[in-house]
Amino acid sequence: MEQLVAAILTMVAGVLVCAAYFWGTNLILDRIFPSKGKFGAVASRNLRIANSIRPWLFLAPALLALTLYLVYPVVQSVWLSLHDRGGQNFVGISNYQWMVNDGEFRQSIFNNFLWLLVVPALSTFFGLIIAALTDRIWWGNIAKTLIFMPMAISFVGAAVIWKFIYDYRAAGTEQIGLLNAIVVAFGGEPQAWITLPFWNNFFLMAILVWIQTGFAMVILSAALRGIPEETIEAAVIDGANGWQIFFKIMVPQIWGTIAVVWTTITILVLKVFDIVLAMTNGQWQSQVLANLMFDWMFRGGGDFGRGASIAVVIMVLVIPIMIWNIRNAAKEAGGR
Amino acid sequence: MNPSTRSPLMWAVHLSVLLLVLLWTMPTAGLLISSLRDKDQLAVSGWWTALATSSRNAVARAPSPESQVERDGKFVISGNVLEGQGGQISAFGFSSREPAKFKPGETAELNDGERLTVQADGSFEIVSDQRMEGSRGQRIFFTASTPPRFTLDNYAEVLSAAGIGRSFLNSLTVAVPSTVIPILIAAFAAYALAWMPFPGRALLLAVVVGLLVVPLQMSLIPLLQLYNGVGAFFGVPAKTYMGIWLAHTGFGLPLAIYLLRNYMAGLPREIMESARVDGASDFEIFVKIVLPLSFPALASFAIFQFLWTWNDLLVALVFLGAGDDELVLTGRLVNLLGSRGGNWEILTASAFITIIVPLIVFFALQRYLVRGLLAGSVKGG
Amino acid sequence: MTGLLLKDIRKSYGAVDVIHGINLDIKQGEFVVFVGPSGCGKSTLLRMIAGLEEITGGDMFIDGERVNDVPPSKRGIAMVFQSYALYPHMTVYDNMAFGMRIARESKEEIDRRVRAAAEMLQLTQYLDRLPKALSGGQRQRVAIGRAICRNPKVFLFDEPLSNLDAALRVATRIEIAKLSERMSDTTMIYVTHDQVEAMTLADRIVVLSAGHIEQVGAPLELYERPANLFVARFIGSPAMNVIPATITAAGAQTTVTLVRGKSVTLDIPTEASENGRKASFGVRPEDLEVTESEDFLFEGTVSIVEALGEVTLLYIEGLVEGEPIIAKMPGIPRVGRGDKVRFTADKAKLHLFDAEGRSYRA
Amino acid sequence: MTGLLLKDIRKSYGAVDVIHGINLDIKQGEFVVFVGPSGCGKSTLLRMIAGLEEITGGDMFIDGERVNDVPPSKRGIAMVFQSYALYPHMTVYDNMAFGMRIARESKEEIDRRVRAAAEMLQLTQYLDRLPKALSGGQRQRVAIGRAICRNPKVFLFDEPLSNLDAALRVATRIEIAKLSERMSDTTMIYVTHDQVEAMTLADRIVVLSAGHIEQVGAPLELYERPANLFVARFIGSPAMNVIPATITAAGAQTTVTLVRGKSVTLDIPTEASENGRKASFGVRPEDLEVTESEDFLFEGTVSIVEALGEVTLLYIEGLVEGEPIIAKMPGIPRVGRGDKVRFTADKAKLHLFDAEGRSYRA
Amino acid sequence: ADLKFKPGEDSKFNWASFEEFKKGHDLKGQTLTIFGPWRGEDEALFKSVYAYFAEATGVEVKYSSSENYEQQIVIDTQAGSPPDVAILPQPGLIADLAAKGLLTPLGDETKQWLLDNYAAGQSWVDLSTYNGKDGQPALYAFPYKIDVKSLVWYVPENFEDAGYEVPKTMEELKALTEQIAEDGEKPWCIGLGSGGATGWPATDWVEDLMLRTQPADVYDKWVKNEIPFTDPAITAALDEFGWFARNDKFVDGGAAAVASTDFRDSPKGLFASPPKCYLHHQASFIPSFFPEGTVVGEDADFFYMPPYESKKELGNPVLGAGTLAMITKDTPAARAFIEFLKTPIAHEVWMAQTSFLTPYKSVNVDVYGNPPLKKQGEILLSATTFRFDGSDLMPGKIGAGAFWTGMVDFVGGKSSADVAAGVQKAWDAIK
Ligand SMILES: Nc1ncnc2c1ncn2[C@@H]1O[C@H](COP(=O)(O)OP(=O)(O)OP(=O)(O)O)[C@@H](O)[C@H]1O
Ligand SMILES: Nc1ncnc2c1ncn2[C@@H]1O[C@H](COP(=O)(O)OP(=O)(O)OP(=O)(O)O)[C@@H](O)[C@H]1O
Ligand SMILES: [Mg+2]
Ligand SMILES: [Mg+2]
Repeated sequence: MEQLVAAILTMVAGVLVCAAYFWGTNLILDRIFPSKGKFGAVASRNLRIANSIRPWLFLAPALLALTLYLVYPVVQSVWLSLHDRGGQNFVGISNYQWMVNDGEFRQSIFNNFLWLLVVPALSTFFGLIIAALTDRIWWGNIAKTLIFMPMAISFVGAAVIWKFIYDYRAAGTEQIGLLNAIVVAFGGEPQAWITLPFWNNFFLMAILVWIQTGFAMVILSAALRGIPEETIEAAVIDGANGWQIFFKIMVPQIWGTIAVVWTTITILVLKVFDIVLAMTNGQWQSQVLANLMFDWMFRGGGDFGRGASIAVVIMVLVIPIMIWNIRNAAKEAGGR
Repeated sequence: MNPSTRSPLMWAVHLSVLLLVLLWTMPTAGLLISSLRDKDQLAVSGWWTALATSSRNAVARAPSPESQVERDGKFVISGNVLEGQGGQISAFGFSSREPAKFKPGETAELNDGERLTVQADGSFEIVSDQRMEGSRGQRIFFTASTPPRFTLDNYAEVLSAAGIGRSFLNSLTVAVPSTVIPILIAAFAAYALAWMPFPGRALLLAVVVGLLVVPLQMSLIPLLQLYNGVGAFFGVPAKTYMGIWLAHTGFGLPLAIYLLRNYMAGLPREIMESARVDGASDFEIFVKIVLPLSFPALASFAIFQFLWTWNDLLVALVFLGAGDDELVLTGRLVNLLGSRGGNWEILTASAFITIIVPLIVFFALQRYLVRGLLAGSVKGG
Repeated sequence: MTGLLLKDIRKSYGAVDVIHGINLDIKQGEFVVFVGPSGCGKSTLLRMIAGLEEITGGDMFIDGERVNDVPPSKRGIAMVFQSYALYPHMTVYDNMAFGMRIARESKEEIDRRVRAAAEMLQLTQYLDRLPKALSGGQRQRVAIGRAICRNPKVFLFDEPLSNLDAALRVATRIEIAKLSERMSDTTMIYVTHDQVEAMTLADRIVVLSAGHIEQVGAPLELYERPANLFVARFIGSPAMNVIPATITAAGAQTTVTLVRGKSVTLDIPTEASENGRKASFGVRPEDLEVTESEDFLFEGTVSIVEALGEVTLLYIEGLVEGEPIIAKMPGIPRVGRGDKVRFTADKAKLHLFDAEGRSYRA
Repeated sequence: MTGLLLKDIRKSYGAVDVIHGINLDIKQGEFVVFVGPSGCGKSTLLRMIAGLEEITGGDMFIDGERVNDVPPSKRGIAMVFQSYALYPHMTVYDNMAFGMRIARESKEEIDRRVRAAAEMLQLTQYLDRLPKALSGGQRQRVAIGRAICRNPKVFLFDEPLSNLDAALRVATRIEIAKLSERMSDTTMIYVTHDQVEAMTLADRIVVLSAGHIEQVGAPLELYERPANLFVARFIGSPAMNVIPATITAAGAQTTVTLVRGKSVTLDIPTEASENGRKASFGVRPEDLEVTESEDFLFEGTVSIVEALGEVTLLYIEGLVEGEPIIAKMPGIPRVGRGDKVRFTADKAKLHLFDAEGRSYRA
Repeated sequence: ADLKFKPGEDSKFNWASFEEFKKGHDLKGQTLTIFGPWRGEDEALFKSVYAYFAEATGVEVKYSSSENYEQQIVIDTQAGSPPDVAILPQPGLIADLAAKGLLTPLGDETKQWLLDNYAAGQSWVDLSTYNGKDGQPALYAFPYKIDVKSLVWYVPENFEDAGYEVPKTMEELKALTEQIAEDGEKPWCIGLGSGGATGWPATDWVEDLMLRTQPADVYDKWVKNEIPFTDPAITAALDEFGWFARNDKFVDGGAAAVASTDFRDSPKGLFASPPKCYLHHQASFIPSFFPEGTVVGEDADFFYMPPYESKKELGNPVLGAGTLAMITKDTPAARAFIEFLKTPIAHEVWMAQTSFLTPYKSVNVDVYGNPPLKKQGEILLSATTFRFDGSDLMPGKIGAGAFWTGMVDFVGGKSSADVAAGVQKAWDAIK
C-alpha cells in the first residue's frame, strides 16, 4: 500500500515537473517579451523574438534528452571504435580494417541486407492490409488485439513460441514443431529449419515480421482513420471497388505514414538482435550486424573497439534514410 | 460509408481477416496451450495434440512395497496408473523392452514370481505369494489414450512467487511515467518540427530519424558512467526511478517525435491558421488544437512506449538495479526460470501474465484511434 | 427508364430526425432542383440517393428497382459534393480521369473528355496542379468536372456553383443546361440556393423545409402560385412581402383588410365560412409599383434605398412593425430616404394565404 | 486610425505569380468588397492581409505600421475562411468561444456574445453539436459566428455566404451591414461573388483580375462608369452586352458603326485621332428596351427565353456570331422563341471602350 | 535471518568454523552487494548460504542476478557501479575484467589456502590466476561451487531389463554402445540445441575425450591455443566424439537430430516408454531437466565417464565447471565474504541441500544432501586431474562461438579437419 502511494506520488510528480516546464517557460517567455495587451511595434517585435525562441523552448527537453541519451553515446562509440578492446589505447582505423576482412562481418552485412529487403516490406504490407480490413468488420478490434499480441510478448517469450514452430525431431518420431508436423502430415521430410544456411534467415525474419506487423498495424490504423471519409465516398461514387479505393485513394493519402512505418521498421531491423541471439546466435550463417556487435561488446569480456566499430557501421547505414527524410520534409514544406 | 459494408466482398474480407488472425495467433496459441500443459509433455508431443484425446506411452510406478497389504494369504499392492485422470489403457507391460506386451485384464508374470494385472481403467494389482521386498515400486509401462489434460499449476507457481506484487508495482512505477513523459516532450518537439518555422528544421528531423538507430547497448555504459558521476556529485544513488524514466524517455524520443511530427504535419493547415487569427499563441494552439487532434498518434505511440518499458529488462536492470526492492516484473519472472533458463512452463505462463497489462493498455487506447476526427473542419482538399 | 421513385424516405441521426418522409417521383431525363433553407436536409437527401447515407425508413427505387441496399457504385450516379471531396493526392487531371480509369475507358477517350470538361470549366491551365494549390472556386470546378466527365444515369449536384463568380456561374450554369439537353436521358438532381439557377435549370423544383417537401412544381408555377406561405417567401428574392390581414368579404372575389392599411379585393375565391378569419396577404417586391393615385395598396416611408444598378430596393417602414416592406424598382428611381411613397400592384399578382399559411388559390 | 495601406503587394508560389502588385488604401471603418473571377487572387490577398501568407514583395501597413512581419494574432483581425476551418473537436459553442477564451474574456461576456451571434445566425439549437454533424450552410454560419464574436479591428470575410439559402443570405447580409454600422470603427474586407452583396454592402468595391486591380470605386460608380471592359462585363448580371464597333465620327459626341448593325451616336467625347479605330460598344441587358419604332439599336431573333419570375431573359442571336445578346425584361413579356425583336436603349446608358478595353468615358 | 540449519544443532556440520568466523568479523551496518549467475531455485539455495554470512557479520547482503549476467557485469563494472562481489562461471570473462583492472587481487594468502585446502589445488590456483591490468598474473578469483561434467546418465531399471552392465572403461562403453545398437535400440541421447548457445554440449564431450586421450598439459595448451586446433591430438578427439554422435544407429533420432535437439529435452529420451536411448552424457546439473518426480540414484543414475583401458597412465581425469567469486569493489565486507568462503560451513550448508560440489578437502562429505551428490563429490575428490571446461577458458569468440558452431557443423557432417581449421582460423583472427 505504501509502495503504491509512493509509486503514484513519484509518477505524478515526475509528470507534473515535465508539464510545468513547458507551461512555465512559455509563461516566462511571454513575460519577458510581452505581446498580449501591448500594441504596435513593441508587441510585434516582442512576438517576433518570442516566436524565434519558442521553437527552441519546445524542442529543448527533447534535444537535451536526445543529446544525452543518444548523441553522446554515438560520439562515445565513434571514439571507442578507434581504440583497442579495453577502450584505452588508440589504434586508429585498425578495427575497421579488421572488420572488412572478417568473413563473419561480411556475412552479417549480406544477411542484414536480406533482412532490410524483406522485413520492413512484409511487416508494413501486412500491417496495412490488416489495418484496412479490420476497419470494415465488427470484430475488427478483437482481430487487431490478437494480431497486436505478438508485440506485447517479450522476445524471450517469442523465442519459445517459435521454438514450438520450428522445432525439429528426427524423421519417424513425433514432431513437436508445428511446421515440421505439417510438413510430415503432407508426407514431407522434417527439416531442422533454423539450421539451414541462407534459408534460416527467412525463418528468423518471419518472427520479426510476426512481431512488427502489430506495430505497423496500429500506426497505419490511426492514419487510415484520418483519411477524409468524403474522398472515399467520392471514389465509391466514381465506381471504384474495394481494391481500387484501397490502393488508389487510401494508400496514397497515407503514404507519408507508410513511409514512416517503413523507415521505423527498417531502422529496427538494423538493430535487431534479440531474435537472432535467442534462436541461433548467428550460427548457421545467420549472423546479423547487431548481434555481431553485441557479441564483440559483451561476450567473454568483450572487445569494445570492435563492438563499437560495428555499431558505427550500423549507424552509418542509416544515413541514406536520413537523407531521404530531409528530402521529404523539404518537399512537404514546399507544398505548403 | 455503411452501405459498402453490405457488399458480397465482405465475405472475402471476413475470411481473409480470419485467416490472418489465425496465422498470427497460431504461434501464441501454441504458447497458451503449452502454458496450460504438464511440463513433461511439452517436450514429447506437439501442443496441438493436447487438444485431443491422444494415445501415449507412459510409465507409472507402483507404490513401494511398504504399502502392500496381505489379503487371502497373498500380498497385494494396488493402485491406478492413470491416477484418476481418466483414460483408457490399451496395453501394458513391466519391462522397458516390451512396454506393450499385455492387453488390459491379462496377467503378467513378473520376474520374481509377482503377478501384475492392469485393467482398462488403469487400476492395477500386483499380487505376490511372498512379502515383497525393496524400497522402490514396480515400474508399469502402459499405453493409454488420455483425454486432454490441463493444469493451472504453472500460473499458480508464477503468481505465488515471492515479491511478485512488489515487482508489479515497480513495473508500473517505471512504465507509466516512462510513457507519459516522452509523449509530453515529444509532442512539443514534434509540433515545433511540424508547424513552427525555424532554421535547420529538416536537418534536425533527419537527425532525430537517424538517432532511431543508436543501439541501446551502446549507450548504456557511457550513460551509467555519467549517472554515476552526476549521482556522486549530488550525493544521490545513480540508480533511481528518475534515472530510469529519463533513460526510457531518451530512448523512446526519436520514434515518438518522428511519429507525432508526421501525424501533426498532416493536420489541415487552415485549422491552425484560424486559431492563429483567433489570437492563439503557439502554446495555446498546441495545447488546445493540435494535442486533441493528435490523439490517435499519441495513443498509438503510448501503446508502444508502454509496451516497451513494460517488457524491458535491460534498461531496468542497468538503471534501476536487480535488487529485491527494485526488480521489475520481467526481471522477477526471468529469475523464476532458473539459472539455465530451462523452465519453459514457467516462461510460457509468465509470458501470458506479462502480456495482460499491455493488452489492457492497447484495448483502452484503441478507442482513441477514431475515425473522422477532422471531419467537418475544412471544405475543399 | 431511369426514373427515381422515393417512397416515404426517412433519415435520422440517432435521435435527430432529419428527413421526415419524402415522397417524390422523378422521371428519366428530368432536371429536378432541390431548394430549401440551410440545414433542411437537401444534402442528406442527395447522399441517400447516392447511397452514401443509410436510409432509415422508406424505399427508394431507381429504374423500378429497389436500391435501398444497392451500393453507390452500382447505382450509376455521379455526384458533386458540397465539400468538393477532391482526391488530395491527385492532380486535377487525375481527379477528373479517375472515374473513367476505373471504368476502363480508353486513354484517348479519357483525355478527350477530361480536356473538354477542363476547357469548359476554364481549368485547362491547372490540370497538373494538386487541389491544395487551387483557389476555392477552382476546386469547386474540379469537382464539377469530375462528375461531368463520367457518363452516369443520374447526376447529383450539391450546390455546385456556390464558390464561382457571377460570370463563371452563368457560363457553367449554361453548360450544365446544355449538358442536360444533350444527355436527355440523364436525370439530374441539383441542390442550389441560387434562385436564378433553380428557375433557369429546373424542369421541376422541389422546395424542402425541415425535412419534408413543401411543394413540387415547375419554376414559374412555384413563383406564380406558391402552395403556401413558406414557398411564397422562399421563392423570389427579396422575399414576398407578407402583411397580416383579415378576410372581410369571402366569395368569388375576396376582400381583405390589411393591418394599418386599406381594404383590397383579390381575384381569389374563398368559401363564405372564411369570413372574418385571419389571413396573410402577399405581394412580391417586384410586383409593387409606385403610384401617385389614390388607388394605392399601402403607403409608407422609405427607410433604406439599396441601389443595385439595374434595380433598386426600397425598404418601406410603417406597415408591419419591425418588418419593412420591400419594393424592387427597375433602374434607379428618384426616391430618397425618408420619402413617403404609395404603392400599388397588379391584382392578378396578389397572394392570399390562410392562417395555416396555405394558399387560397390552390 | 485602423486604416490599411497596401503598397505594391506581390505574391508568388514558387514560379507562379499570383498577385502582381496591388496598391490599395483602405480607411478605418470602410467596408471594402473584393470581387473578381475565381482564382484571381482574392483569397490570397485576404490571407496576406491576415498575415497567413508570406508577402513576397511590397509593404503592408495597418494603422500606419508596417506589418509584413507581424504575426496574425497581433494584427487585430478576425477572419471567415472560405473553407470554414472549424475546429473539428470543439462544439459550435466552443468554436465560437475559442477566440474570446484566448483573449481571457469573462465567462459571462463570452456566453453573451456567443449566444447573440448564434441567435443572429440561427444556430442556437446547434450550439452543442460538433462541426461534422452540421450541414454545409450551418458550418459556414459557425465560421461567421466565430469571427463576429470577437472584436477585431479588421474583419476579413472570404465568401461567407456562399452556402446559405437566399433568405438566410439576405438576413445575414443585413446583419453584417448592421454590424459594420454598429462598429463604425471596424474595417471590413469582404470577398464575394454575389453582385447583390457587393453592391449593398460595399463602401467601395475592388475589382480584381488575375492578380491586379482593375478598378476601385463605389458600387454605383462601377456599375455606371466601368473603367474598362473587364469591369463592365464583370459588374452586373447578366453581363453587359459587348458589340464590336468602329468609330466613324469622333468628337464631342461619337458615332460608331456596329457590326452587322446600325450606326449609333453616343454622348461620349472622343479625340479626333480615334476616328476609324476599332472599339467595343456596350449596353447592359437591363438597359435594353423592346421597341417597334425604326429608331432601334439593333434587331435579332430570340433564341432562348428564360423566365425567372420577376424578370425574363431574352437571348438574341444574329448580331455577333456565337455570342447572343441578352436582354433583361421586367416581368414576363409576351415574346416567344423565334420572334424577331428590335431593341433600343437610353443614350446615357451606353458604353464605349477602346481597343484595349479602356472606357472612353473615363 | 532464517538459517536453514540451526548452528550447533547437527553435528555433521563444522559449526566450529562458523563460530570462529563470527568472532573474527563484526561488520554491523555494512552492506554487501553480490552479483551472481544464480536465479530461481539456485538463488534460494545461495541465499541460504549467505544468510550465515549475514548472521555472522551483521552485514546486510543484497544479492542480484540477471539473465544476461555477462552483459550486466560488463556494464556495471565499466560504468563504475559494480557490485562488491561478483560470482561468475566464465573464466574468460573474469580474465577480461582482470585485464581491465576491474578486479581486486585476493593475495598470496588465499592462493596458499587454495593449494592447501582444495583437492588438485594447483589446478584451482591456475584457474583463478589471471593477468591484471599491469600484465602481472595474480590470483583474482575464488572457486566456489563446482559442477562435474564427466558423467554419463542412465536408467538403472532399463539396464536391468535389458541386462546391461555399467561400463568401467571407455572400451566397454563403446562395446555397450555397439551392443545396444545391435539390440535394435538407440544407445545415446545427444542434444546440442541451446538456442543461441547451440553446440556447447558437444564441446563437453570433446573436452572429456581430450582429457582421456591426451595428457593434461596438452589440454592446457589446446585451451590456450599453444597447439593449434588442427593438431591431430584434437582432431582425434573430435573424431572420437564423431564415433558416438555421427552414427545414425548410435543416437536417438539419428545424427541429423543431434544438432537441433535441445539439450534440455534430450535426457527425456531415457525415460520414455519404450526408452529412446540408454545413455546420456551431461554435467551434474541435468537432473533438473528430468521428468518431474525422478529420483536420482533410483529412477536415474550416473557413472563416471570412464577412461580408456589403453591409456591407464592418464588416471582419472575429471572435467568440470564452476563459479568463481571475485571482489569487484574492495570493501571490508567483500574481503570478509571471501574469508567466509574459506570456512567449511560455507560449503556444507549448500552441500547439505542440492546441486553443490566442492573440492574442499576438509568438509565433511557426509553432509551431502543425497547419495548421488556424495558420489559426485567423491568423483571430484578422487580426481587425479581436474580441468575446467575448456570452452569456458577459451576466448569468448572461440569458446562461446567458433567452437560451438564448429561442433554443430561437425555433427552435421563436416570433417574434423575442416572444423578444426575453421576454429583455428577464427582464433587467429582475434589474436
Ligand atoms: N499553393 C499554390 N501554388 C500555386 N498556385 C496557387 C497555390 N494556391 C493558390 N494558387 C493559385 O493562386 C490563384 C489565386 O488563388 P486564390 O485562392 O486567391 O483565388 P480566389 O480569388 O480566392 O478564387 P476563388 O474565388 O475561386 O476562391 C489561383 O489561380 C490558384 O490556382
Ligand atoms: N451526423 C449528424 N448528426 C446529427 N445531425 C446531423 C448530422 N449531419 C447532419 N445533420 C443535420 O441534418 C440536417 C440536414 O443536413 P443537410 O446537410 O442535409 O442540410 P442541407 O439542406 O444540405 O443544408 P445546407 O444548405 O446548409 O448544406 C442539418 O440540420 C444538420 O444539422
Ligand atoms: Mg448541404
Ligand atoms: Mg478564394
